[in-house]
Amino acid sequence: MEEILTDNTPVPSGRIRNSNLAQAWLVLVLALIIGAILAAVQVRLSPIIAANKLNETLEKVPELVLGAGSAATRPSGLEVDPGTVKIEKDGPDSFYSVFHVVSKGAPAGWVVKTVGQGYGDKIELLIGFNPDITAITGIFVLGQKETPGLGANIASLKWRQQFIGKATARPLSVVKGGASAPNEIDAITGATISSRSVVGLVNRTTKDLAGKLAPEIVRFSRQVKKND
Amino acid sequence: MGMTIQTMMRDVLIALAPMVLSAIYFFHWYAVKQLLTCVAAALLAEMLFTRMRGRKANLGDLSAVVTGVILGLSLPGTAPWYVGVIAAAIAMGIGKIVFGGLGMNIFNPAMVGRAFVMIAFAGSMAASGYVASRLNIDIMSQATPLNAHKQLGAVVSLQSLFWGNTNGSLGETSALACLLGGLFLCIRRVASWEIPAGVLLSTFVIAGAANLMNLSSPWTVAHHLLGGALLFGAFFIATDPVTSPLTPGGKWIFGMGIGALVMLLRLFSGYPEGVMFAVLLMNSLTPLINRLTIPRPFGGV
Amino acid sequence: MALLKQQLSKKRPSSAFSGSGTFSHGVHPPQRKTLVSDVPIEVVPAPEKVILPLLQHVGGPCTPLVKPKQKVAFGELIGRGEGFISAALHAPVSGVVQKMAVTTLPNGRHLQAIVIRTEGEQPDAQELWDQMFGGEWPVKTFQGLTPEQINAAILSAGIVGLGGAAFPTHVKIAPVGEKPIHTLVVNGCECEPYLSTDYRVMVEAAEVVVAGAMLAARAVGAKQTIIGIEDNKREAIDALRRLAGGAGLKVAVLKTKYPQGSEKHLIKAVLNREVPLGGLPADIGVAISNVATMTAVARAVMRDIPLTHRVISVTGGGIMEPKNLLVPMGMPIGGIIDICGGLKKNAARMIAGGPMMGFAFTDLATPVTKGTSGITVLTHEEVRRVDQSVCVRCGRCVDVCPMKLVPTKLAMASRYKDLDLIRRYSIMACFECGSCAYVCPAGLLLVQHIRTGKALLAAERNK
Amino acid sequence: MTDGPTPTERFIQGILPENPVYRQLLGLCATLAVTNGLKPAMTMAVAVGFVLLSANVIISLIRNLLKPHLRIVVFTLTIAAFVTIVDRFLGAYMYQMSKALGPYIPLIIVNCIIICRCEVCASRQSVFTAAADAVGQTIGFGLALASIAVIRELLGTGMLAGIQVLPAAWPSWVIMVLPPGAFLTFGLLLGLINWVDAVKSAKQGRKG
Amino acid sequence: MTWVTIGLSVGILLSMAVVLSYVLGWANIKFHVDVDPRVVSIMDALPGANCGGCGYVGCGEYAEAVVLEGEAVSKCVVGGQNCAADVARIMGVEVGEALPYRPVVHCGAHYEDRLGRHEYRGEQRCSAANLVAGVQGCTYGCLGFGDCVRACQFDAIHVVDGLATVDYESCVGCGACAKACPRNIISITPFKSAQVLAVACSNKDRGKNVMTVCKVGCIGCGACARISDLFVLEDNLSTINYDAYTDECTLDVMKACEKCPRKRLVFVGIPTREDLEKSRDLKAPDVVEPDFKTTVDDTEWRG
Amino acid sequence: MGYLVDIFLIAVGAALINNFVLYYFVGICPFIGVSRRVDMALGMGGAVTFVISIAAFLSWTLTTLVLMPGAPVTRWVAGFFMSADRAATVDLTILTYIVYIFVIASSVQFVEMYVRKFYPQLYKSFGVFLPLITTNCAILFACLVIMSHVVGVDNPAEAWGLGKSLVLGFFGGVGFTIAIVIMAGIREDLDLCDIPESFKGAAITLIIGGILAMAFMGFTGVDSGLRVALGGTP
Repeated sequence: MEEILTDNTPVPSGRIRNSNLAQAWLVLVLALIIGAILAAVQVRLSPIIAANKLNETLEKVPELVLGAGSAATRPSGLEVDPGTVKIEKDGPDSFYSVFHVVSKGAPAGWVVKTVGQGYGDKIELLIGFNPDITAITGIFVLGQKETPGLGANIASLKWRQQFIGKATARPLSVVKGGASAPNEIDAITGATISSRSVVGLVNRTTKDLAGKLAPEIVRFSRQVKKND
Repeated sequence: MGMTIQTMMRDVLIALAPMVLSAIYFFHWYAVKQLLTCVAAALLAEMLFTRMRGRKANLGDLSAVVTGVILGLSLPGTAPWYVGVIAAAIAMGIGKIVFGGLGMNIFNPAMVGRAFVMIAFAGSMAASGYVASRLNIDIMSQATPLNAHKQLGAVVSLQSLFWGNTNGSLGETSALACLLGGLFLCIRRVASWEIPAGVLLSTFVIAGAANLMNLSSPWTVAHHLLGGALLFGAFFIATDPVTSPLTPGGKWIFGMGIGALVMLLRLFSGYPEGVMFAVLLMNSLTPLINRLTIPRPFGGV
Repeated sequence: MALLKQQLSKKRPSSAFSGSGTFSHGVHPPQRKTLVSDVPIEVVPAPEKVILPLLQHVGGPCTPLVKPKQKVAFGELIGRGEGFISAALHAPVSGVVQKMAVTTLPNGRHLQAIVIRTEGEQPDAQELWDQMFGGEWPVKTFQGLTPEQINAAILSAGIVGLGGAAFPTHVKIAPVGEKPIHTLVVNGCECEPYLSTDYRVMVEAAEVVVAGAMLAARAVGAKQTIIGIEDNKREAIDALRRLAGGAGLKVAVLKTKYPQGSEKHLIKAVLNREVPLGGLPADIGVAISNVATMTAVARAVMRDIPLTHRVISVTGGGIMEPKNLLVPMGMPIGGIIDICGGLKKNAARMIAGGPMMGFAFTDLATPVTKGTSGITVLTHEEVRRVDQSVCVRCGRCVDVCPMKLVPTKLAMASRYKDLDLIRRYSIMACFECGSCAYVCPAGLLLVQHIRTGKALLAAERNK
Repeated sequence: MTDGPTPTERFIQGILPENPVYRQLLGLCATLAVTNGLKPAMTMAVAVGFVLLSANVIISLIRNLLKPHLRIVVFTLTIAAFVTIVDRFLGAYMYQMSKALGPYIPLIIVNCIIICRCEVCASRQSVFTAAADAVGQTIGFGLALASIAVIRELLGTGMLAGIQVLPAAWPSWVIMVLPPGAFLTFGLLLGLINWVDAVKSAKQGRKG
Repeated sequence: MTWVTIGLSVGILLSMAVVLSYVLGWANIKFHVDVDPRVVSIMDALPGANCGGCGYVGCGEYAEAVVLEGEAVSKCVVGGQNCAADVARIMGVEVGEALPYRPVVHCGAHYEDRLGRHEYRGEQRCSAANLVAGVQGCTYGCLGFGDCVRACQFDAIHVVDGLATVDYESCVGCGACAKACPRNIISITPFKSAQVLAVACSNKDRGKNVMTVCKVGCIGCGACARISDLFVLEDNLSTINYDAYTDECTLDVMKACEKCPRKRLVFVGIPTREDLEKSRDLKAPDVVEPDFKTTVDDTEWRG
Repeated sequence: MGYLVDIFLIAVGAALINNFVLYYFVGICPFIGVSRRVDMALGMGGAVTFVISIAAFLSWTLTTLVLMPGAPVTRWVAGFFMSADRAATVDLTILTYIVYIFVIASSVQFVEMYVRKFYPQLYKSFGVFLPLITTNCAILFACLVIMSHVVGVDNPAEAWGLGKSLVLGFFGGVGFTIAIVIMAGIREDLDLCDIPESFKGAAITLIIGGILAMAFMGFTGVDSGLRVALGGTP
């Protein structure tokens, strides 16, 4: 790379410009061809990638709102409206990607995408709520880089199921071994921090959104998916 | 003087005796089993790996035994057998022999082994590894004092920390035993007193500051000094001559660095305890410390 | 403990001198001096032949002035010092010069030597003793001598430091140095275990020592003269104290510690001054010389006797009858050992000098030179050898190194020929006192490694 | 310039004698980063292989047009273009894998293996040789990745390519799928291979 | 949309190429620093991947090292043999045809030939033993602790029965052994033929002294010098004037070799076929590791 | 306050917790190749830090102004050909890799030539490392990290500004320097060690890297801990 577009042998200075461009003709031609090819690739593939990205979330929506069984049966008449909501706070405002789920014409609930710091890296969560945000209908871990074998267990179905049906009125708390109270979540063995990160994230999201999530204030980008 | 490598190692073993005894007193056969596993595995590994290098193993210098005992004492008694075996094999293989054997290693072999299993088998090494051993152990049956503090905000009484009737790795629970053995080492000059002094001093200062800033209440300075593996680490692990700096000045820096890192990790990191990581990190800095603390020769500028 | 002792010693009242009486670091090897310390000096008769290497001192060799078959008389000049740092050579016996030979000194130098076969009349033992140490040594009568005269006498007598280093004395005791000298320190420490050469000289010829010291002080223009003696040499201290008051010199009693006899550390202990690295005592206004050298100076100036004999201790567990002997230079060591009853069966090693800094040798034909302060023959038990294992970086060598170096690093760097590292850890400051090797729990031959490193550096420099 | 090795030689050399990872120590970032499982490792090998093959072929085709001082620019341009294509392709058709490999796909651009092969082989030899070379190197790279990935995944999770292989009671060595495991496994394997080599050549020496 | 994207992509790449080529072209002239033209051509020959595999910081530094410090031309891992050949060609033009230089050990004494040897238990290295008296009588000859063996990267020198012996088939003439020898008895000698005549001794002492320390050392009798002009007696030691030496040995040279009472004039180098034939039935000598332990002076002492 | 905490945590994260070399495995080649002497390692580290900072600046600027969807320059140019709405969606992110690698390489070369001409002393100690690292993964990696925090971020408030990008770049370089200097210190000591022949060189370096990586794992979670201590939410 260090010789990029230059010539180390001294060239008479009068001809340098011409010489430089002339020498680089192959590069220019390649740039032309490659630019065109890449742009074509972009045009062709970017919608697919965008759809992949969205689908990753959308695929989970029925499961999160309607319960685990519904994923297999694919209920018909499910509408999902993606949008964003801005929550004004003391500090910087928070943005959430939310998905309004309408089943057979009636609001079935919300799915919220939220990101927070975990033990290792960021944790990306989808949280399902009932239509009036009084209860959690499920959570799903979209992305995490927690310790494999320990913190990574936050993605396990068994652990996530604890969240289903928890009321949002009181913040959830993490206990070690044997959750008893309705707002308690069992920590994963050896990964209390990861467990607490997830619960904290859920609590924060709930607190931010409770009572504020109504179709009126959400900026819906477009209606994307109709499951039928 | 009559001091040879062998007598040095023998002194270390004598100094480790109080910890071994307290471990056996508090953890019964868990301790015996773990220690035996580690020592046997360490000896075996040393023999195997030196043989692989086509050399004759010299187990008589007792260094492998010392590594085995320190390793055993730094593991929870209830950790499964393979933890001790793997830790010992890693300690000897990657921690020592690959660098050329005794005296050449950059990192403390026991800590290399322990770090490996600590990360590899976090499940059996973390809080839940410390299963209740049907004993008169204070408060938590399933947590070391530091774990209890970090995760649940619980506090273990200072008396328990001092005498050692708490849960924890075999050798670290009793501050008294650590002090006894450690002072013996320092008096015999097998360990340099500068290192533990540095560790304790900087821990004291930082823990004090943290206390004042209310970062680590209800744990006080005394808890930080007596709790966890701090004393064990300061007297037995950090003072490993091979992996610590040569000069008194360097030893001070080394000790203070360990203390500072321990407190950084204890206060902020995801791990409840930081002695092992702190020692490894400072080990890695030892060559640089040595380089920076070349003493001024007599009459030099 | 060592630290505690050090602390205590610092509190020692030191009215006589400004130093603390000791230095930091160092070791305490067992002294074992009692083997010979109470044996009076015995005069050795002239041997059959003497071998006189042309270089018995630091600096350039001398030029032989005699030819084979030439007859020489006792005390005749036979080699002339060439250049500034060199020393003259005199015949220690009367006899006939033989063919030049090559001899190897214990320190490994390979040298041309003048060989003299003894012939004709030789002074007898009593005569020699009277000449060298007996009679009156009235210093006062020589007050009229100028420094130049004293120095000229030293130069022509071929005197070199008799402590071991063998540095030509006329250079050290120069009347007009570039730097003014305020203090003369006389080294009576003899910190090497076993050896009692200087001790016996101080006990039996304190007058000569004092006379020599006063002359040397006069030569360098020193305002004060201090004799430093370790506190385990009570008799010598007493003997010198008796004379010191009258002569106006101070006796500094120092802690017994190795290597107290090293120039730099003696100055530190006596004057609390540090000689700069790579510098000389003269740089801080101090001249320093050994007690035995002082007797040679006194002889040279007051009786015009050249340096032909010296006192050595023949000692160690491997010698039948340990003795202190006044021997002619160039006498083969084999003969000396015979005088002492020969070697015991369990003798393991012969060392020219003391066990800490001496050089082991194997050839009984090796001659005594001006720098030989003793012959130590150790038995197997005394040479308790630790098998070499590996450095565990315990730092004991760092704790004892009187030069405050890092011997293990130096040794390792030398071993692996890392010249950068060798330089970074200032190898040249090491004077090979052996304290590090003495304490090394791994039994490493640290000094030998360091010596190799120095050779490497020298080779690099010559390139 | 002397005649280079034949296509067959190129092909065989890439696999073991000149293995890019173990012998030439090239492309280590990818080697260490993606070997926590067999699947990502193989995906990476295929991705590298595609880029290598394409770049080698293109460079070999235009090798006579190359100006010496501009050749690296041309190499980089070509490589970067193909890497971008691979990256998008994975994003479109293997979304999860693309997410798992993250930045290590674009980092193929600075993977020394490719630029090295372009330099050593493609810019000097015919298209066919260059292609054979690319395939050989890819297989070598793939084998190296697989050797590390198998050890790490097996010890680390008890699985191979996501399928449970060891008994469920196997205590997973979590460290093996974490960064230290990558360093240690590769370091030990490298030492082992050097050792085997040394033993082998010593034996040959004794015979010869 | 599509066409705009394509157009913009192409536009950006093109403008980037043009701008950069102008800027860097300008900078190259403006900031030009004169360097050895060979460095430039080696830079061109090197891959320019700057991988650091050669141990230098980049291709540039390696190129400079080749030109200025005489670094080996084959260090580039990436470029491989082609590249090495190119670099060698660039350097070769300047260097010209060179004679092969090979080490010659100027000592011919095996253990049994040396007198005055004593037990030596110090550091088992020549550099250390050399500083100690009494390891062996001869203070010039090979010590046999193998510093040269350790220095050799090509496994081309071995201590055979106490004497360093070069394996000329493996030797590449790098001179590392000569540098390592603390007694400087290994010289790097021009080999004008596969075998070359050498004086296998370096003792400069008088003959009588030599005889007391060695059974085979050159005694400086001068017989060779009297017979042939090729030999010169310097400091009691026969030396060969290699400038006058040719591979065609004249009769008087052979005669001198015959005449040498200590047989110190020997041919070294790759053995000729006849030599091999002759020695085929001989049993190879056992390689003896230097095992004489001892010493004299390990200043280390314990009471 | 919150912004400063973010900056601080990005710095700590890049330098220690998620060390470029020991956690992300980027820059392994120089880590193994140029870590034999401490002074060399320092020069290398300094050069990487410098280049990575330049790269962070360039990549952030180019991405935000030209390459990302809705970037002002692109929107302005595209506005000549299409409606403003559609111009805002023109996405040139596909060019990012090529543009990064070229712009970084040539700007570094420019700096190298400049330094070589006008500061020969500086060039000796640090400039010589510049060409070596233009193709270093660490540089491109930093650009990619920055890109991932600029393009396609759901929450516009979380998109990184120039400040955060520069901090990431600079402290990523610092982390690299820390790792390589530690390694060089150790390797200088290893010269005096009796390492098995087959482990000499790269193998032992990798093993030490592994132990270092274990030691650095101790820092995991320090960022969350610090965030809590500094009064943020976990």
